[in-house]
Amino acid sequence: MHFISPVLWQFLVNWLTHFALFPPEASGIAPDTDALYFFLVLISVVGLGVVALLVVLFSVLYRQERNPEATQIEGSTLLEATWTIIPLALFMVTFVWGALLYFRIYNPPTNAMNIYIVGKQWMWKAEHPGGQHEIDALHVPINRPVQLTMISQDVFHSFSIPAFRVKREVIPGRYSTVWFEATKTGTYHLFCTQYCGTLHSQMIGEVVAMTPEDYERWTAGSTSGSSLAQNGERLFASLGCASCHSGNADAHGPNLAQAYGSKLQMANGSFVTVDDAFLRDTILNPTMHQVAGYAPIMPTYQGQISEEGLIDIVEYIKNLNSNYRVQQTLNTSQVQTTAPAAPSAGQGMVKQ
Amino acid sequence: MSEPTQHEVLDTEPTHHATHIVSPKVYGVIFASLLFFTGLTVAASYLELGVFNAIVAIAIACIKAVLVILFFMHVKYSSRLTKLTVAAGFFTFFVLITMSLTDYISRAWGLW
Amino acid sequence: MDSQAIATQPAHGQEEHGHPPYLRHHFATVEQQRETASFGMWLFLLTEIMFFGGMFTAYMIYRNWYYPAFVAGSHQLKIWAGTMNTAVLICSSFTMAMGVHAAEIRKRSALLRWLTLTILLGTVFLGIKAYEWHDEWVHHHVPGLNFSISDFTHVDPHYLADKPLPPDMAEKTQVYFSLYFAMTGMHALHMIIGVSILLILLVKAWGGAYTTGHMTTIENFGLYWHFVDIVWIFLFPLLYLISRHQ
Amino acid sequence: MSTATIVKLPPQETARLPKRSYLNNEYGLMSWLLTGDHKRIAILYLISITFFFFIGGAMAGLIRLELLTPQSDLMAADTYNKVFSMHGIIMVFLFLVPSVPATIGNFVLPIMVGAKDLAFPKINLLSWYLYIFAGCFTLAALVLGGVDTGWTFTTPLSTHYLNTHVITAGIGVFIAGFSSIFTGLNFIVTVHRMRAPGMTWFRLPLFVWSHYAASILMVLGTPVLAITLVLVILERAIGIGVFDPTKGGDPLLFQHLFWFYSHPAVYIMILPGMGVISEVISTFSRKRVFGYTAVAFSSVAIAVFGFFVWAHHMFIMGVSNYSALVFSLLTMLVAVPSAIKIFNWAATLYKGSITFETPMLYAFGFMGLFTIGGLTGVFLGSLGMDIHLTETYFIVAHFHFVMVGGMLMAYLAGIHFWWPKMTGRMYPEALSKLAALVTFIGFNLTFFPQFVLGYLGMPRRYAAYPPEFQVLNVLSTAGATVLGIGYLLPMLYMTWSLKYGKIAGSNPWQATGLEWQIQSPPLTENFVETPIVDHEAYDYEWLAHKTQHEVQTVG
Repeated sequence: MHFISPVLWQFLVNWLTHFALFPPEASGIAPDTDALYFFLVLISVVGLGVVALLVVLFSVLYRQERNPEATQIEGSTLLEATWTIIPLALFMVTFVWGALLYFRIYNPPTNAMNIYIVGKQWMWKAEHPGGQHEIDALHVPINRPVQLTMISQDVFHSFSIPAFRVKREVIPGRYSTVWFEATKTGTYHLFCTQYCGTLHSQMIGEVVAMTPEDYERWTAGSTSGSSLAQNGERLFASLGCASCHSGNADAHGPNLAQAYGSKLQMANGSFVTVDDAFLRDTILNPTMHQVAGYAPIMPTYQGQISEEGLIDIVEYIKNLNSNYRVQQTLNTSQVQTTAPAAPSAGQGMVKQ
Repeated sequence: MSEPTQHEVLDTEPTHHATHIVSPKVYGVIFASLLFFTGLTVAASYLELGVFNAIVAIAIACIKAVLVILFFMHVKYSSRLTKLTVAAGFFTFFVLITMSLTDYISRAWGLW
Repeated sequence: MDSQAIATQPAHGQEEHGHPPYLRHHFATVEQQRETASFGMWLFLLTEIMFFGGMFTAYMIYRNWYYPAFVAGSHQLKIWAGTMNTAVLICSSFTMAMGVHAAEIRKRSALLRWLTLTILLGTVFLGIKAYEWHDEWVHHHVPGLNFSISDFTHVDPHYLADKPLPPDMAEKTQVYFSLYFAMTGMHALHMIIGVSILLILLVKAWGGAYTTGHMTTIENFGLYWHFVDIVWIFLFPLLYLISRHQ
Repeated sequence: MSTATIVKLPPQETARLPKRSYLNNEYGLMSWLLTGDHKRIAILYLISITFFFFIGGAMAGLIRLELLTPQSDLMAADTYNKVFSMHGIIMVFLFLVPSVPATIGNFVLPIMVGAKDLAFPKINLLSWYLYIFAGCFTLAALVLGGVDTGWTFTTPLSTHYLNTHVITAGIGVFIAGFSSIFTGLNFIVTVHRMRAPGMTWFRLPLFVWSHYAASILMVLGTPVLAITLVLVILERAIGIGVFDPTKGGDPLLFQHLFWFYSHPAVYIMILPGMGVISEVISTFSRKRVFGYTAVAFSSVAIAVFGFFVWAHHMFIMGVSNYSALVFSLLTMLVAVPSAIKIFNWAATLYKGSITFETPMLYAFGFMGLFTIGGLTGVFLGSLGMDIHLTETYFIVAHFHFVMVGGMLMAYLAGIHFWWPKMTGRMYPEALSKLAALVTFIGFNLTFFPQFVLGYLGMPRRYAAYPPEFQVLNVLSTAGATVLGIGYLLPMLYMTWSLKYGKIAGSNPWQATGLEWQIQSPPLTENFVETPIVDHEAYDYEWLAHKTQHEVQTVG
């Protein structure tokens, strides 16, 4: 084959080895997305086929040599109705199908494990609940729903894993979430797909889907010593949050233990489900989220806590089962500057 | 296809009557009521009306705007085309607001 | 916009008349030319509605989000200045309408008088607005350039019932003032353009341009001027009159 | 391919261009720069738009060259970002939006309705000057060092995180917006007020209907873009906080306002093209457009629905799920009128007497490519599918199928179709057919692989990409080369034809529109006497009678 130029040869080899029409199907949602895709491709091929057939057929049948005199036709209401209703019906099917899929992708199951993602120009940081940090990489176990709670420090980014068929904008100032369940082990692309400035094309990374055992091993191997919740507890104490959120009956602030997931009544009468995004925003904009029955005295922590710190505190509050340790800090009025002494004690209050 | 008669072709239906001159008296009355409504809206804002404060303010502003449009801007005496044009403008503005609101009122917890 | 407009619009007239000098070559009749110009002006005002509409949409959303900040911001504005400006602008709308009337009945001196009055009132409006802006600059209420939340974290002596805003909400007054400056700024820009055109019209009217039966320009400018007035009619309660009772 | 033709040219030995026409009515540069004649303004637009098209095209060429290899080796990521931003800004605001309306529309719309000129000739000229100013600002941004926001000016990136010439480019786009508003305003008023006696709404050519619909969008949508850009510029220049999340603003609000214009903008771009296709298909099948009213109203329906669907650009951006649902549903509805148009055009061919001149070939290209573009739009309007496809090359391919495959094909069809009317001379037929073919092949080769790339997940706006995407990118770049030739060819032979083309005569295509009943190139005042219209659009029997009558009276 040496008569082919090396460049062209390389190109052909490249073609044959890399040619693919679909990215790998590596998540639970991927086959469903592909099914909808096939349906849409089918509609398109049929639609295009019909148009092309009509055009070619008429061009042949009614070209001037064969049909020198055109027959003038006004139109046909019946036909108009036909090609209004049939496409409309197909589009409606597409709409319903697409909507079902959308709600599946954007509504995580309750048992999903949560990983935090912070996007910034131009890198991805992943924070696992156990305190493992990763840059431009994400390790996940397979066969387990994983929810990503994501936020951007600066501009819009977009977190995209084509092999999992999921993507979601990562927004400054608000958590957005997406979830997936990896089904095949392997290493997949992770892209930022929202244009975010100069090195947009280098805001990429890899997602490593591992067997649960491997994942266990990985988490054990790359822990940074303290979990997010433990970091959060430290921050919680050092910022003096405990003085108001002690859980005592006469406390100035609402009880935080087991607040996560509950419905809170706000001062304006509305009800709000406490989720990550809500927790984050109450720390930054407390005045806008007055819980009924409490005075608006909480100061804002805007500009005082980094996004990572907020994640720690949110994770801490999320897992706060009881106020035992909160009150202990209060009683001893000891601001925790050292790491919580016994990890076992720490685990007593942190779920799982 | 029906062949239109010459009469139909040249049928000119004026869309706008010859200039309708509004008398200064009308202007005067409108002017006075605009000033009156200005006073009213300021006064109303000092009353505790709860959610109706905003509604009253907007309603008075709308009345004033309608007065200006109808009389100062002569829309009352104008062709249907002009009326439709004005309506189209406010309709599109309405679309902008309502369709944006579909997002803002249904966000997970009010804000973002 | 809608199909009705299309279906109901009959063909326009093409009757032959004598050709006055101001009839452009591509129009058949004066009436057609006048109608055309007026319709064009209305379409332009349509774009203006949408131009301000974008800001009104933003205003509505943020007002719902940050209501206390909007109240506090609004209380910092001088209500007498706003009310006076509203009155001034309504007067100028009246004088403009009278100016158009003067052109209609072909009275040159009356037209000149009304136009001069309109210019004066427009300038007074801009003067008061400039005074207000200066005042806001002095009080550090200009987001981005000169802003401080200190006015909002203390009780305003005029509104003793107001509670001082917590810092996080006080920060949000920036949104209020951003919109305030964007909206009044755009409005004032329209006023400045309006006054400039009025000056040109005045000069032309001096030469007797609009009192010979051809007053399309004056009429259309009147539409513009009234539109700017309408924008202010909405801006005034939305910006100045938020919960003055507190 | 058929060799039959409907082209009837006057005998070339004796034919001369008319003594007086809009082209030689006056001489000198000032007679052009200060003209109020819609035809001359159309020519001014044609020249300036072609200029910007080739600048934007050069940018596209650079993009494709850079993407030949996976690394960002031809240019740094920074440069690449500036190049694709400039490509987007120029192509969208300085080419696609004004392309058909400001050139072809400007030229033929007044004639089609039987008017001597647009309603406001001076505003028409102003519109061109604004366009030139807009172009100057955009070029200034380019020359001063570029702008790298992308054409979407996404906040907070554009307001706080870039140090390029965002304000300059923003002002350029702002001014271009007003240029487009004035064109649209002029068209609406003209259609309402300047129709010749007897030219009722339902006798208007479909070209006029589609321009009317597009003009509504221009007039109502563009101001929202203008104010949004003003706010972005203020935010960047002095730091007000309407869209800034750190000050309490909502960057998604920017998206709402931006797409409120920019989604209707794609209909501003495509609707006039659809008008061209209606004219061309009717003319070359010698048949009334099938379902005239359906096609006419589908244009209006697209214009109206066009305002209700903008948030489908934001499905993954954090709009509420319920809002996404509403917008997705409405998006499905807006797809229907386009389908109606396509089928009506196909049905127009039925029992026609079809010939295959160049405009018709482009029109066929349009139908195929626009169908693909439209149907892939349904992919993106479908919520679940959109998640995977948006922000990838799939979306790039989709809108290039609509904009380049659809709009540009229609533009070229229109330019070829009305070239004899504009210049009085024919373009070379064989060469132009070749160009149409080259364009079609080049286009498909360029953009079809991008659908696959998109589904594979390659993100858009990437200067560098994983090596496994290279094969398809090489194909695409190869196609772009072919496409480039396809666009250069018309430019060359059109220029050639200005001097050497055959004399066209007043109605080479035997078409029915009013513009074909007057001399080519037309007189400055278009009509010697105001026409009185007593037939519907596309009435070929009327044309046959008229021709017969003329032959009798002359001969």
